[in-house]
Amino acid sequence: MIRKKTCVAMLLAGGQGSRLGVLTRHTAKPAVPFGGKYRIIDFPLSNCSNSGIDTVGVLTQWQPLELNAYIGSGSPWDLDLNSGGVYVLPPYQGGPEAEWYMGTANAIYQNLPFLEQYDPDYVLILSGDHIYKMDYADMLQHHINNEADITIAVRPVPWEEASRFGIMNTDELGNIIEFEEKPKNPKSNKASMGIYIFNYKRLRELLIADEANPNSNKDFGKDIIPTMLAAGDKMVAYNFTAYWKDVGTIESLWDANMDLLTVPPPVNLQDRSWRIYARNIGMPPHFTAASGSVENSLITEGCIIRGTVKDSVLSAGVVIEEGAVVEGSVIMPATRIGKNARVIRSIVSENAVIGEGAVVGAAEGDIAVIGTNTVLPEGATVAAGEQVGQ
Amino acid sequence: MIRKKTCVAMLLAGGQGSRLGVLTRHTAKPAVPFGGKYRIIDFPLSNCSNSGIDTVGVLTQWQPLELNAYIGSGSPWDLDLNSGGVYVLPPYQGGPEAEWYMGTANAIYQNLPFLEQYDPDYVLILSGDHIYKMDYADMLQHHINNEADITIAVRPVPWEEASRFGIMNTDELGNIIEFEEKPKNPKSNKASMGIYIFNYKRLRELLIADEANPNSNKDFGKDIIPTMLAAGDKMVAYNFTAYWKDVGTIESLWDANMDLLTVPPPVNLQDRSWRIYARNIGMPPHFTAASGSVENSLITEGCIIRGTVKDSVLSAGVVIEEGAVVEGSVIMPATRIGKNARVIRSIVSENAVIGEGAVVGAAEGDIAVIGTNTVLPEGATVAAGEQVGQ
Amino acid sequence: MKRNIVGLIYTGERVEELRELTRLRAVAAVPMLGRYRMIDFVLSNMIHSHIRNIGIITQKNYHSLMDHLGSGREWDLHGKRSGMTILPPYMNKDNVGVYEGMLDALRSNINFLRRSTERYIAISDSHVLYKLRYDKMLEKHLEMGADMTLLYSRERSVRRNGAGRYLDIADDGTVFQIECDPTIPHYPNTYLSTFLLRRELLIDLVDRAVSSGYHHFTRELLMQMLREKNYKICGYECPGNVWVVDSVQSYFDTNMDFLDQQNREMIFDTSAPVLTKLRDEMPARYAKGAHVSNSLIADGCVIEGTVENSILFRGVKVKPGAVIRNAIIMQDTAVYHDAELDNCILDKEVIVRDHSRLIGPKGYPIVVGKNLTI
Amino acid sequence: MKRNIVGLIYTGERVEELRELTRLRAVAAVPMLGRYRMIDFVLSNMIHSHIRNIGIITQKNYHSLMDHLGSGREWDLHGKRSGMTILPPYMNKDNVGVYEGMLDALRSNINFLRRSTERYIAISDSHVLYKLRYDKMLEKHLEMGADMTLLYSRERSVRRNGAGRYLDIADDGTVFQIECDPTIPHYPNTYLSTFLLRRELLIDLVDRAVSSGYHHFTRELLMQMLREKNYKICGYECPGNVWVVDSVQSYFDTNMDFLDQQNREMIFDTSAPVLTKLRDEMPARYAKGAHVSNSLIADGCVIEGTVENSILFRGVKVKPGAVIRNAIIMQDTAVYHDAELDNCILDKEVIVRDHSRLIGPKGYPIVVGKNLTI
Repeated sequence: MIRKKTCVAMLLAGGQGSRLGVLTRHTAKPAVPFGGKYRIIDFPLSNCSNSGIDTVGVLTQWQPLELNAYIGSGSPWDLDLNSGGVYVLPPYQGGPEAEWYMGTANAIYQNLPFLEQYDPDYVLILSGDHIYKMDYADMLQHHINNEADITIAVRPVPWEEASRFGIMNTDELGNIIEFEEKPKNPKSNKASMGIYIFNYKRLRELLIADEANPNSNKDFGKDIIPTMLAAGDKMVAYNFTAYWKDVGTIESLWDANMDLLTVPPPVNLQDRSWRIYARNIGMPPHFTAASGSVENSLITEGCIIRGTVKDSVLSAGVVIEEGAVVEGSVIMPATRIGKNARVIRSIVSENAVIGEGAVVGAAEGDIAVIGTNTVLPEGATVAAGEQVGQ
Repeated sequence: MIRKKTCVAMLLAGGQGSRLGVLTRHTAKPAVPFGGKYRIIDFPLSNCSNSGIDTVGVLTQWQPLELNAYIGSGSPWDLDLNSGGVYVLPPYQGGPEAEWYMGTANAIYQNLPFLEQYDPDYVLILSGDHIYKMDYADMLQHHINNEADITIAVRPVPWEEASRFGIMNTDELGNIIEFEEKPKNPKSNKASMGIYIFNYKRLRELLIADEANPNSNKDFGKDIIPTMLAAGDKMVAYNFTAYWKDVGTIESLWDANMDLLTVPPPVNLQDRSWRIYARNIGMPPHFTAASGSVENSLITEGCIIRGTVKDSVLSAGVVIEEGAVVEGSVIMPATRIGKNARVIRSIVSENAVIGEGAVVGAAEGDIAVIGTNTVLPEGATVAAGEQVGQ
Repeated sequence: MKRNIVGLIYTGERVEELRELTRLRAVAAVPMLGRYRMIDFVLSNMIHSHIRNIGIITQKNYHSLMDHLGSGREWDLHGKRSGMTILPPYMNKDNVGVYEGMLDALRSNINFLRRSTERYIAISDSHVLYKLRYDKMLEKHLEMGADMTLLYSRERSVRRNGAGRYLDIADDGTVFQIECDPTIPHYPNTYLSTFLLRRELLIDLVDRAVSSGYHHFTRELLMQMLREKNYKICGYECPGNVWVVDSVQSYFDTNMDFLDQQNREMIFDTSAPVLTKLRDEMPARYAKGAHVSNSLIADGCVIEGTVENSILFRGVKVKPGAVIRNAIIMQDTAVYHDAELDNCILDKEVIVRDHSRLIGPKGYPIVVGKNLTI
Repeated sequence: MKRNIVGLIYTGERVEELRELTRLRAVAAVPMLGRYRMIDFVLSNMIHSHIRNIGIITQKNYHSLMDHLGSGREWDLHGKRSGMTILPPYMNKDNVGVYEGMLDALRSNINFLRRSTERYIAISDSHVLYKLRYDKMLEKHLEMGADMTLLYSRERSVRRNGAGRYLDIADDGTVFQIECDPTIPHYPNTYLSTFLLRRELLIDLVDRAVSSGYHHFTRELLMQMLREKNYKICGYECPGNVWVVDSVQSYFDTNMDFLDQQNREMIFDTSAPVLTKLRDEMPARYAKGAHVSNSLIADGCVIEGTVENSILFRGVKVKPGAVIRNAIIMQDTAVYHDAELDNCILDKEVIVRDHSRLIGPKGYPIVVGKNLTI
């Protein structure tokens, strides 16, 4: 039932993702809703499917239930296969180590037996908190053509911001000759996107050696890549210039949602040759009432709009009651905004209820956040930048 | 995507299953091959599917990779569904407890959030090491008709053996009034099969209370059932008289395989109204050579028989070389028995190689066992009852 | 839990009054309510009644229906053991044929009936829209000790002069009489072309009816059964509202009824969703300056103009200045700048050019066929 | 990795010499080697060449083929985005029609060719059995700078007097000439009705050929291209053995060839298995007293008698005393006590009664049609 695979993808779904605060208290980061009808993981999974990579391991140990149920058999992404498919991979007993994952490299190390099953030539390492469309097959071809040991996807960042990133310094042929984590005086503006293609044999060697090193953080960026540089491995940069957004913080998650409202949007979700697939929950078309008013927004199935929505992104089944005003906000599935409530520059998570006349967020300041299942009482106020949730 | 379910099944896949020795060193017990083209888990999963129970959690923390790959999307059992399906459930962080499973009750306790998703009326608890065909829908109807809090499947065992089992003493209406673990003087011969149907609400209460009890073993048989008896819950026995075999030991696993060779077999695998489904690995029909001889045996796809096979069960892709004799044995997938080797009353696990002229097992004594991937050198001898493996 | 009902959906209705809407498709495949097709409602009812073995009798023009149903995956009917069985006339003849009537179709597919293992069978047409639990209907059937149970509604909106079947039902639920296509219906109970009985009994009835030379189930067989009184035939009142889609006007009205929240809540109960084929569209996008009021809008729409009292299917584009009122606009249709539509039904992939105007008279919505440019 | 080939399988071959075996089924659906159908081999070749968009052109009698393919799940071709597309004549006409030839079929399905996004297309008939990596064939195609590449074999066993197509190929791999159905083939290279080219070029060629009134791809279009010499047409030699199934005898011989281990190892390479529809049968059961020698036995068989030099499909029953020699016995056929079979082919669900004897002459195996009792 298992056949050899040229390339297997390993998606690091991360730990608690504390930078997303209340949004990830009850769910894994990749399961966080995005863009009205997606979850973050739809982007890497759809990219894999569209790139012809049909075997994906999702490494997680934090609140996997929602993610598990969302991925299900993998059919929304055409990943319900007899040969290959998508697997959620938690730590287990009887493997190389029976421990919770410690660091990105350790998570892959603990799942070497999973990779071994497919005897892959290449392993693609992905993160679960990036919004982008990328043809991994093209990156893989680049890797093969360059006979590289590792290929790292990089994108140009503004020079003035380069000192906030992991910067890859390359020679004129695109070989990586230096890697600097948050350099004070960056020599290049090519930032690592955390997307790697490894030759599997070499990766295996590296992980086993790293695991034996007591001083290692067991992290790709901090340990594996420096080791490879020191060892003289062939390391190649793969330039990516299209839209890419890390959504690992409240601010960036909000930004990325707002990006979808610009015309034309920087990431096209309607491109039929590179669809972003999502699990659909089967609700009727949304209804905008006579009292409703919507401008410059994304609204999806099951929503009922009786109030005013502007510059916002609403997920499935959201109800906006009469007199309520939602502006510059992201409202996640099945949440209800009560009568005359005001939600400004906020993220309201799933299944929350904002009481009548409550005020969340403000036109200035940081994004306000309301957590999953939170019931905000009538008339309550949540200030800009404040987080409320269980 | 998740809809309310009347009944959700939770399959306790168990820990290392050390009673199966080398057979479960690299794999979870339910993934152990059985009957030529099945794995143990095919029986409970097929029973669920045939009974119309379409949501199954498989609780495991020991070597889940092979089991995971075998279950895949669940399609062989018609369990690749948008609503429901089969999920492998390991321990995780952020749940009720971030710990390895301790006891059967604790494993279910840690997965209460999984059950919560389906808001079930009933929960069916199953084990991963039984061979049987059972209509759980019938048992559920029995549970509903009796307005029970728990229904326990029981089967009659010979009176003289009753003191080796957990015995349920019932009144004339089938209510369980006493439970004795391995009683010296059994009052009944109704042995628990480890198959329970609980009212979910009551189960939830019991698990939460049991978890808070520091003296509990967190086990259904030792803790939950006695608690229910003490609390006066309505406890009902469901009588099951068809074939049922615990395959938790080498001896019983061998016995159950041999049972398939009796005519007619006690468990009919050809019954089209209650098929036992299995993942098929797609090999050609087996080939029996001119030098081969097969009698009273089950042989499946991909096998090549050049030697003599008698009273044996062979899994897919097994090769029996010329002059080799296999008698009264169970040979698991992709194993090769070398020229002139003799394998008698043995279980040889997956992907093993028995060297030319080697002798495994004997006509008398305990079953000999060869572990997964083991290469037994030419001329080696493995005595009856001996286990060889990595 | 026990799966003891097999479902059978008859999609061979000839509903001439639907005109252009059924020129290229069966009634079962007519698009409804922004993202559905008629068959989705009966199919979803069956799924939520724990029915997992469903036969679908098709006639000519079933390609869009087949395309919609695919492998049955969206309804979890793609299994090996059970699932969806398409029963087209071609399985039995060399060419695409036509069933004379439901009885004809049942006879041709008697093997499907024989091979099924469920004790009961529920049979439904596809031009009627309602929410129903067939398993509850079976409970009542058993409670009544009925041989056959017929589904009916007392709702006045589904009564038609000169068309339909109406039941005379006693206080104890027994059906006395049925009238077919009466000029003015006498009885207050509209039969919803949906019935339930033991599978073996149906096989017997079909065998007998065929030997009597009958073609039509209701008009011939059922009427005779009522006359003979050998069987206990009972009525089961459909809970909630029902709609019959048998003309352009009733199609229009049915859709518009769902701008009412109560009707939506009844049919789109979140615990038992209406399942349909997926398209992986992005959410609907409202541009700056969009005006939408009292309308159902499906995913994939891009709205830059004005939409009132309307239903927009997936992927409809409304350009700036365009005004749509009291209209049903199907999938991927585009309405360009400053065009105006009122009281009309636009089929799939229509293009409405800049400044075009299409204003239908009240009560007679204009229908624009698939793929046209106006 | 890059999926740059779309596959197209033509199942419309008329192979009269297969007689009863193709009376009710396409060649593509003819059962092979104990558990397969002819189409499984070409389909599996495509899957293992990373082809995930496959069109299957069907003719009349395609129901058993459709039933076999189902939703494509067994070949992982059940996806939303890519997968298997059945292209029957009925999609284009009111009734089941017939394609005059491959070119006709290509023209009718030009939309499938246009909608596909892959740069190259590989087209194959279904009556030829071989192991091939189309992606390797494409590599060679690109290396040669060819416009079109034709698959051929030098194997003598596939040469036929008065039938087949044969290629004259230069040392550099260029194809000079093709001969169609020659009385005695001149050229040593048998064309395997399999070719590869740019998808856009194929669309152009089909457009042009249709306007020239052509129906046949090889006999008309390809011959003209070779005459005109405007395109570089190259040959690609099929690695390994090939079989052509075009008569009862070649069907028999092809099956029997797989009693040879080398042939089995070539085609049933475990890293690239031949995928087929599953049946969930239990393993074959050998009773006490069973004698089996030099035979392929599928799952679900129950053998109580003697089987020599034979191929038994799934679910065949051989009762005590029955003797089967040099025979191909298809699915669910039962051979009762003391019956004797030699040199014959029994189709599905045949019943051979106690003491029946059926002995075919060497070289002329007897064929017993589906469902018969003898």
